[in-house]
Amino acid sequence: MKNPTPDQIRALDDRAFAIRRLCLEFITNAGWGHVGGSFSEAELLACLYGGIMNVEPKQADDPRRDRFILSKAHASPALYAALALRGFFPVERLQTYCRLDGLDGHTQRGQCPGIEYSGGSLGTGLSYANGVALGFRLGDNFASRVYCLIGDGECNEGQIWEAAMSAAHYRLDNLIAIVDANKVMAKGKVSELMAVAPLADKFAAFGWTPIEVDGHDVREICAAFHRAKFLEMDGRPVVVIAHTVKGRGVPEAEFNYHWHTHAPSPPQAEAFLRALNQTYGRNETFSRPLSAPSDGGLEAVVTADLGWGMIPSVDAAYSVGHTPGGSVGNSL
Amino acid sequence: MKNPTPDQIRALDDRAFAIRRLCLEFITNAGWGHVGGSFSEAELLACLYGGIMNVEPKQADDPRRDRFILSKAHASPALYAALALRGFFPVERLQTYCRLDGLDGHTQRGQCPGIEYSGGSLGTGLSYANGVALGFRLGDNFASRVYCLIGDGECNEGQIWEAAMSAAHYRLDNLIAIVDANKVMAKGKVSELMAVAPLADKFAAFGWTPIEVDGHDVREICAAFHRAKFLEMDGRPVVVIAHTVKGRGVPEAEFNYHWHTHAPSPPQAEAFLRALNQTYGRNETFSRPLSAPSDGGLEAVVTADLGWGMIPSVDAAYSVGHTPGGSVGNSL
Amino acid sequence: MKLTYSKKPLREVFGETLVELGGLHSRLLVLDADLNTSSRTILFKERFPDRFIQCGIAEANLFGIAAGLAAQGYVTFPSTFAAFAARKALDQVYVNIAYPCLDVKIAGSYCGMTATECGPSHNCAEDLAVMRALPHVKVLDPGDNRELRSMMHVMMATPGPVYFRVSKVNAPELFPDGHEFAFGRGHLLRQGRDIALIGTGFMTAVALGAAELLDREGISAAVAHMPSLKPIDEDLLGRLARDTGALVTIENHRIYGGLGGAVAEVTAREYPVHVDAMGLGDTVFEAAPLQDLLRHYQLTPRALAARARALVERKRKGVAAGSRRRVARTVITATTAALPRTP
Amino acid sequence: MKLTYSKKPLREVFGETLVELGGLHSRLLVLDADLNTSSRTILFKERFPDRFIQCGIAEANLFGIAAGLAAQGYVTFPSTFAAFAARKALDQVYVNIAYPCLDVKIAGSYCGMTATECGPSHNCAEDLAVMRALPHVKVLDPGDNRELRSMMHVMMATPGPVYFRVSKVNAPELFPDGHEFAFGRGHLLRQGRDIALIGTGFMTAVALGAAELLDREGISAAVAHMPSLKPIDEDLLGRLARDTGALVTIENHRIYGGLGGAVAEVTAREYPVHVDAMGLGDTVFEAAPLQDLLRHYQLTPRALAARARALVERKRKGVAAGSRRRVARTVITATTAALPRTP
Ligand SMILES: Cc1ncc(C[n+]2csc(CCOP(=O)(O)OP(=O)(O)O)c2C)c(N)n1
Ligand SMILES: Cc1ncc(C[n+]2csc(CCOP(=O)(O)OP(=O)(O)O)c2C)c(N)n1
Ligand SMILES: [Mg+2]
Ligand SMILES: [Mg+2]
Repeated sequence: MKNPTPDQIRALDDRAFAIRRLCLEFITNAGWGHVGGSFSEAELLACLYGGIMNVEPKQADDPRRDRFILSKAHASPALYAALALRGFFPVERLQTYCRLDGLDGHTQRGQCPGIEYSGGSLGTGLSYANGVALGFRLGDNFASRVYCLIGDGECNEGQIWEAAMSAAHYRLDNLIAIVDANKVMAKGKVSELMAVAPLADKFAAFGWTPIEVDGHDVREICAAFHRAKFLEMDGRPVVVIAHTVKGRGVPEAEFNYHWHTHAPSPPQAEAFLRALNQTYGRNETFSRPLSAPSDGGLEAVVTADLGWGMIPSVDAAYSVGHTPGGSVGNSL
Repeated sequence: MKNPTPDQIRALDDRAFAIRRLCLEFITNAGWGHVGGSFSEAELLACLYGGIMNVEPKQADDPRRDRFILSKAHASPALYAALALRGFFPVERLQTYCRLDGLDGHTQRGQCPGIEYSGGSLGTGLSYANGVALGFRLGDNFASRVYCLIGDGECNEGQIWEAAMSAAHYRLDNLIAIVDANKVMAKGKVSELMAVAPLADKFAAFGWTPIEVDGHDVREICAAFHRAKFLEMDGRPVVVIAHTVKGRGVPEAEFNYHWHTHAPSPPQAEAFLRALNQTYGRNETFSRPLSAPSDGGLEAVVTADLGWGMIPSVDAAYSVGHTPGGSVGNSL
Repeated sequence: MKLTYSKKPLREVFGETLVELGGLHSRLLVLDADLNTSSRTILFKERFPDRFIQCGIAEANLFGIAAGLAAQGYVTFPSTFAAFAARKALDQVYVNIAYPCLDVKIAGSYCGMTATECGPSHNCAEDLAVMRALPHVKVLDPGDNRELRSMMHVMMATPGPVYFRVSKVNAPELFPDGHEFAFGRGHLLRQGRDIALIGTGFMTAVALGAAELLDREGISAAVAHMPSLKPIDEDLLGRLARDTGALVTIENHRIYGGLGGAVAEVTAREYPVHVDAMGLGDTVFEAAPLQDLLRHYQLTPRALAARARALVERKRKGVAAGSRRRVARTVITATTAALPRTP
Repeated sequence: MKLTYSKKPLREVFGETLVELGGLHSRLLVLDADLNTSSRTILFKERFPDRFIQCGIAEANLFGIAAGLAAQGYVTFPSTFAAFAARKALDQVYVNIAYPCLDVKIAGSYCGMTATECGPSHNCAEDLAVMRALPHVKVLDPGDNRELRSMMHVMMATPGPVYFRVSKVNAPELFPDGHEFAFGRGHLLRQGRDIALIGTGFMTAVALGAAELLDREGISAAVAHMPSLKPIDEDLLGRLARDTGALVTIENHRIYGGLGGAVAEVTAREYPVHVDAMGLGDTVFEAAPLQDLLRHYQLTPRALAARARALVERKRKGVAAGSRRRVARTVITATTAALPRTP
């Protein structure tokens, strides 16, 4: 997909929109999740799972598939949505997000098809991707590539630079890093809290070829990955620095760290969807009713066992709204 | 000391020679220690403790003193020697190196005057130096500087880059990093095991001003530190990248990773001193007889208690040569 | 004994007490690693912006900087999630703080299972064991808001490193106004003859609930609260062991080396009695709301009462001293544990 | 029973066995962090250069890479000093290896006090407690060369993460040729009635020495060796507890959560008896040769015999079950612990 056709472009944009809509839906129903970082990576994932990566749900275990490592694993919602949309598992399963026996709040390897990496501790993914890339080479697998998506705040972690150093040292040109450079970390702007700029210079000094793109323009994204493949015989690993907007698509959430980790209430989610429809000129709706769960926390558990007071049952609890003790559930 | 006089230069070179000679002596007598990294940093320490740093043995606790953080703390011998030569404690005390109640194999804060930092785990010192520099600023101490010496292999550690990032972010121009770029790490060449080049570019991309010098030329070293002071109002921290030779002064040990961590036997130490004398055109001798200790290890301890066999007593053990079980003591 | 649960989560008290202490001690600094609204150090940041240091998402650097500052005579409170203090930056906590015994007070928030929906990567069910094994570090898990506040005042008055747990849980009010925390002191919250239930942190509430259930069936259970894991109240443990002859511990932690381990170490050395340890087995806490985790991993009053009842029966039948029969343990096998070796 | 001490340090056997296993298993990889001549992975590197991966001085990266490779179906042996596995890269060991239960075998060399002259920064007297607290990880400390070799064969045949200790110590020959290691199995090396001495790793030699000393004064001490800390041999511990009524553990580790802790957890749950734990107290091992450390920290046959004797006397006087008198503990206060708060 060096130059995607207008149809392909539309399909990719549709996919990105669907990712955002699904995220909104199941984050709201879970009462927990990372909206900002999921929205900023939506086009990247749409492209990766919409044509760039060699993955096939029917052969989810094919050793020659490409691998995707979400190092910024808190933004798992967009990945789950992308996988479901690509047919790795039923869209229904998204509703199990953050429930017992459901999809993990971060990602858990092997928990469902397509999840390659147990993540959540920032800074760890690129090292793991180094191992995957070395494994391909040792196993004479020259077909597969490993893509690793990291956050810009995550680039504070020294381990990213250890991994950058070793990838260059081992000339891992089958490894492609992507930085979701959305300018915001958990509690504020990257430039204010702990600046990482100039990222391209840093990666270049660490022996990589940086390519900077507009991370919301699927055309630019596809061109960048095409160029990455073209460059890879060079021996220098390629990093795609995708300039993005945290919370992209919902003006209230854009570059707003409050929406780094926060689940919208059902009315907020409706408003967010309206905003998304407006931004992208659509008119879509949620596919199911929204309801925020509550977590009665310690009090509910103790009180229920003792038969004191009115305690909602476990199952019912998902649809009752906040119990008095329940400031626990919906914000990191 | 922008331009040290010929006398000053001679004094600094003398000091560097004395550091090497003393290291050789007490490393041999301890049967343990890092020759290579102590020799490569000798001129750097000679300059720092011979005029660059504002430290005064009589006021070793003066809050407005400069601080020195040896992040590559395995090269403590040269630091101990430099401190003893500067009068922080009697030269005699060097003989306690690696003995119970003696000087630590790495460095231990407060163990003796002048040691500011408990080190040994590579990668940790520059963060600590960040804290010290921030502390100066918070305490309205604009007089003090903190110097932090790191290894080139140590630059593999991601934490170095975390600390580089935060020093630039906080514009810690009262912090001066020095890299002892001696091209060798513990088990081989840095360029082969895990390359860190180009170091100047890396630091520059992390927001620092790099200055590259010949780390064995005291004139260049002094000029670099002078320039560092001159530049410091810039807001960018300065890193002095000192190109050095691991094991410098003893041809057999130069760039030879075998001498990264290995104590010479007494005859080897004599040969090394002859080589040093030749390199630097001197004719010095050790100030005491040399004797390699032995460590009888587990066997000695168990057997002694049981009254079996001939086991040297603890004190005598230091001068008996290797017991059969004793492959423990003299190499990391 | 019906408990009142505070509307204010422990972490809020943590943030407020930092502000309070900040007003009293000008050399107190707070350091953050991009989690200040979660940990509530934001309150300190807003009040004392000049004494708040943001270190970004770099926990190794966080603790190194905190140590360097402490070496300059500051008392530093670096704060991050328990997982990143006890795992990600453990070497820095050890080398830079514990070993030189610097004045650094480490708050591990989101401790144990209280990272809830974050799942296994964030839940940290090993911090107590890890920190207990370090030298010079005092290890604390407060049971209610007043205790946390008092604890922070006490640590501020005591030089040396401390690790203490914080969470977003609304804890029950265990103690009245004026309650004073002391290192190495536990608290007998309820008298009992047949067995003693020992909790730490907010899990003590579960022990109190279980004692109530046991009481209804005629079993007299003492309840002790152990906010100080290291040092631990050896006298109180000895007394409980002697008076009841059987202990059950409950903790928000894996059952290796935490509260259960600390209690067993002491009783085995001083006064051997049965100690049944409840907590997480050899697995991870999955992602879910707290109430579901407590129930799924059987850390409820009912489950604790059942374990206590079994132990009391064993004791009554006189088999306690010699039985080879095992008390069932909560060892839940992880789903991931059986993953095959395929690429 | 006079022991023969091997001329070959444990680490040499580690390196040789890696070569041996490398010949048998083409998917075995060895990873290093600039310590290959110390750890002796150099032997593997020389024999199988293509399956040896140098990661530089970057332990977090080391374990991350090992995990990524394991996910591709390799069995990886990342190796570094115990300090850097159990402290520096603990989060990576947890998140990337323990939690997803990958096939990674972690050798922690220079364990406990065996970093000797390196001093407190390198000595790692907490690795057993730390690793025991992680989920899914088996924790091992071999007692002699044959056991280490067998252990490595067994772990190669068993999927999942393992942490095992290696050192440069010349261990005594505890076992004959053909000795087979098994997870969760301990070994009774010497029968005894009055007390049982329990060791792990090379410290079992100290226990054997102490038993000999006790024998000379008419005290019959059993000696058990526990190479597998997790899982641990609960049956053997139960038998020893029942048969002798008093245990002393000795380990190259701090006394919180290691062998002593593991034994106390089991006996307290199953068969409460006195367990006196010997090891390092709440401090660090200073820099010195091994023989001096063993003597200074009182980890010698004589010191162990003294502690055992005291416990046997206590038992004989019948005070074991009720005494509030304390057995003296080896808690050596660190010199650094009292450093003032001055800048
Ligand atoms: C090691 C670690 N420290 C802290 C956190 C908590 N945390 C989760 S997301 C986040 C901010 C991430 O920012 P960024 O990498 O920019 O991601 P994005 O903006 O794409 O969400 C933080 C601090 C974590 N998950 N891991
Ligand atoms: C975290 C950590 N990993 C490994 C070691 C073991 N080690 C001690 S010195 C050394 C090599 C250091 O090389 P370099 O930084 O280049 O120092 P120099 O050449 O000046 O001796 C290594 C790997 C250590 N001390 N700390
Ligand atoms: Mg971001
Ligand atoms: Mg070097």
